[in-house]
Amino acid sequence: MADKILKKADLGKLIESVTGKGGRFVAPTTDSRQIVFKKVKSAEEIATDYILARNSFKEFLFPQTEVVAEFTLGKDTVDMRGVEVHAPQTVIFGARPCEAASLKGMHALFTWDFIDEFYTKREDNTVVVTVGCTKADDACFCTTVNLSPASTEGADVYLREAGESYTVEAITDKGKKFVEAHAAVFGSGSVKADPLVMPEKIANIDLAKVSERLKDKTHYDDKVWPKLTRKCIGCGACTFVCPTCRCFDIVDEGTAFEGERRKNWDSCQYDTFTLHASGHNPREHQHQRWRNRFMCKFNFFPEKFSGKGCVGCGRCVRVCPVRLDITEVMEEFSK
Amino acid sequence: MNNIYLPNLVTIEDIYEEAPDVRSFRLVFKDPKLRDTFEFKTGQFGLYSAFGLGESTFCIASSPTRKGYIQCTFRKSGRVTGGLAQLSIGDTMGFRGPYGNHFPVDEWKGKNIVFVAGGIGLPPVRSVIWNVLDRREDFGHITIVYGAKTVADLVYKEELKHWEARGDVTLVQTVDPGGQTADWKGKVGFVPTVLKEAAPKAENTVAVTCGPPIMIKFVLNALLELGFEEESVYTTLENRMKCGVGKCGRCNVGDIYVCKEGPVYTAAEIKRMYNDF
Amino acid sequence: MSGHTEHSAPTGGYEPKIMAFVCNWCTYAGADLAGTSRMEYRPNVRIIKLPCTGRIDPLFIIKAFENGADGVLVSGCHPGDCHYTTGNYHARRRWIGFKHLMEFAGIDMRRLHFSWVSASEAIKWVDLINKVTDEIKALGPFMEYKGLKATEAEQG
Amino acid sequence: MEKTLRLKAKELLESGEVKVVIGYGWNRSKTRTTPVFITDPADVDTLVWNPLCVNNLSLYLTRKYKEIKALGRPAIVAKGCDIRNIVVLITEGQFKREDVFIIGMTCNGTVYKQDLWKGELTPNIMPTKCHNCDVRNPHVTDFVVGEKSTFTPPEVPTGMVYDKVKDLDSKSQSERWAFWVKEFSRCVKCYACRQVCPLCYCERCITEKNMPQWIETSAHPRGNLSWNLTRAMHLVGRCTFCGECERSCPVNIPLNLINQKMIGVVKEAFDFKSGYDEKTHPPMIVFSPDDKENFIK
Repeated sequence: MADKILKKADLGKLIESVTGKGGRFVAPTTDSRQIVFKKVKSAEEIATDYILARNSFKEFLFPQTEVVAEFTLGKDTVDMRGVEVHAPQTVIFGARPCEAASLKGMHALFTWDFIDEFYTKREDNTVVVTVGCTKADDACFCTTVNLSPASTEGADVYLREAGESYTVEAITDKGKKFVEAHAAVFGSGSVKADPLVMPEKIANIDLAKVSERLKDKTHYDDKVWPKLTRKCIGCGACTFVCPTCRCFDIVDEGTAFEGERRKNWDSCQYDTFTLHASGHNPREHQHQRWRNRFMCKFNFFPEKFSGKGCVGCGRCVRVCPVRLDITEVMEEFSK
Repeated sequence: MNNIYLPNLVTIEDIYEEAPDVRSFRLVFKDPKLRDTFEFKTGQFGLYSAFGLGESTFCIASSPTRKGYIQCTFRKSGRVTGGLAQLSIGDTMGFRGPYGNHFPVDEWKGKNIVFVAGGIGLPPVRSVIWNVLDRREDFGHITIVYGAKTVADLVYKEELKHWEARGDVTLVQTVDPGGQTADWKGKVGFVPTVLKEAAPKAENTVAVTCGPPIMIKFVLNALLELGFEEESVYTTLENRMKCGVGKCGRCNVGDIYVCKEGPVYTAAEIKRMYNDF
Repeated sequence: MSGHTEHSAPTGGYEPKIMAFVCNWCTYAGADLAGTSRMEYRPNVRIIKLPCTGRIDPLFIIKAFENGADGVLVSGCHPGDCHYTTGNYHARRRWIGFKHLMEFAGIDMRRLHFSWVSASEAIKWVDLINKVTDEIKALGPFMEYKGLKATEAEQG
Repeated sequence: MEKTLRLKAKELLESGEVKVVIGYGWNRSKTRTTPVFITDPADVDTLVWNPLCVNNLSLYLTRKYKEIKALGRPAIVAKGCDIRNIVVLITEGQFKREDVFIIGMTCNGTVYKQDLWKGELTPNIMPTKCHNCDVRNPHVTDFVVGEKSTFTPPEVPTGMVYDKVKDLDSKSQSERWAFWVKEFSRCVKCYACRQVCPLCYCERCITEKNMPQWIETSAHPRGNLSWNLTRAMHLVGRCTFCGECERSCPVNIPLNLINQKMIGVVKEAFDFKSGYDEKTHPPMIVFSPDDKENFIK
């Protein structure tokens, strides 16, 4: 049976087909010695030999900084205007199956009762095309959190490398429509997909047990927290590269006469994150902040939003200046 | 587009100086339709904007029984509250809300109520007090225990006088040792101690408390000692918030998002939470 | 002052906005003398008076550019004349560092001026302001800094 | 060397002379080193020493780390370059020389980033600082581990960072501007550069002060420029070129260039190199009436 395929040589045509309709084509590309998700205009820009991009593609759904309202202040007047969300049709190409799995939880959070249209409108206009991994490194741990390079959760279209082509599998309706809309670019043929590379499951980690242990509230004041996370320096690097971290700040910027209100990424690792005006800080010590992040990943985020709190992409492990490895903490909590 | 971060414009109709650096605003919506239709429940909070400086979270200190306006009380302590403190009558600010859950006042029909507040913790309680006083006949005995660091720091001084004079409310006022003035007629001592001395009956009574975290902790203990049941002691958590709508991720106490599942909790619920205050 | 809206190049009668951070005891007094002596000079300069040049944090200068200044002037007592004895010596060290940093970052140094003006040097002050204003006027608005906002829009 | 190190650590902990040894240990897969805090003499075998020991552990001696301070007097495993930071911290009154036991490690260089390690230390994976290192034999110590290094740094410092600084200096002002705006525009404001810097020990950073908001917190080009310039300015005359900020930057901003440039400026203007002598004041808190400049009119 002939399968739907995409020839690698036709990537340029796909980009043209998307951008020709006014869309935005986002793909991993090389920038300052790193692989980064960026808007691309031609196939030459796209990196093919990579494990993961440095950034998660979340920034195309939930930008690092965005204006939500603008205001002009007169002597006795205030003119306040909401801002329309900038949500162009977007194709995220070359995402990895792990990071795509973050979308379910993100959607649940941003639509929990109040609907954040800055997120949902972008989400509606975004097609996520994942490519199964043929490479992994020692920081990858998707298999440990019950995902794998073969998982299609969150993806609209799932591709696999097959020599000079990709095999194409439309997962969602949105994905099917996307393939149809650009039918001229996709071909059919019978190709054999390259083998996927499965990161080895970390033997001592039992995800169910981690979540069970976290539910038992007595762990909260356990000495194990300061001991495990003593080296944490409290930068926010892990949270900023994490595909499921989505905490933000709302700030006003401008002059005495005009300005804008912005929604900016923030990090639970900063001590000012929860600092009260009175000076009281519910999470005063770094280990408490770290504990919160861990709890968020493996306890309350999955429970509340039935999404994945951690997708095992390993970005936080790679980026950590002191190599504080989340899997080592998971190991401790699997005991 | 429905923008959940866009505040409504409100006009400052009146300003009351409550205590050093503490001020109340009486606010009315600029939009006349919203002015007529706006509803909230006692215990809910809002986000108040000083444009160019940001948003700050405080409770709505007025009672939902008083229509047409809302009142907020804040202490000047940071960037936003500092900016708000510079506004004068007639100025415009922003308001988003109401958010969060509320005190189940309707469930308290026929019960006695004890209010325990410390310092700037009175405003959230005030909303309940007026709500209850406006339907006085629905409730039994009402006791208010209120304390502050010094006499000057007591907020709502006029209303305290009014409550004292009403006759259908037992008001116990106290200031911390050293905070009294020569003509101070109230008690001297910390709120939890004074509460224990006042010893309101626990039977068929609910308690509502708010104040600094450390005071709440001791007040809860004192109430339990007096025989109150954990289910009938209520408090409101005032965690730092930015969005107010369960997105920004900073108000959580373990798995509980205070802005959406709170800010009002019973002592029993608090006891079940992670120790993350 | 509005750094947030002026993106377009000006036409015709462009007048630059210049911030001057000056010390209370020398330069401000010098500027005051110029005023009381009814000397005329370009009106483009907005003076911010500080107790001493030692109080001038480099952040003030960055903030001035951020908020739309086309040029910045920093001025205080001549070395040796500081009202607080040593404030301007400290300031001088800081400026040496800051000047090189700004240069390395690619700030056009024709927009950032440092000067010593004493309380009696009203004429020097007038000449300085006229010279700085004319130079910055010829350069036009500080589009590089103002353009940073447009850079953001491009990325989206 | 590891053996001597472990023995010394054991001795220090057992005698009670120190309560904690701050050093390097392996991660689980033994591919990277990571900071470890040894409080029990039985755990000293966790300590390792190899070219992957890149972290500047003097960071943990600063006042931000109250929980580590609470453990008691520390001993620290430090390379010469890390000791330079300890010296600056002492000069700036953060603690006294006797408050810390310095185990100086004789060093033949480290890798620039741990990812580059392929099992052998070759010059091309070493950072510029190692090629020009004059403290391979640690200069302020209580105990030295390792045989004396005979390495002498080149007379004129060489390496990628110096070349790039020179290259940027030779460019036009607008080219430099374009370069930095592009580099800084990637900044995500994670503040890893600040958090990892042993000299950024303020408990409340200027970016977190919001009355007024001196540095815009948004990660837009304007806010990023302001943050990065301020960070560099606050390190003038103090930075020891340990390179931790650039190593930690998740978006590869070449912070070493700006730091090295300022080190050059300080050397030229005040003939000062930070981190060698704990008795000399850093140049930005003192002055000389004879300071020379040519730009103040």
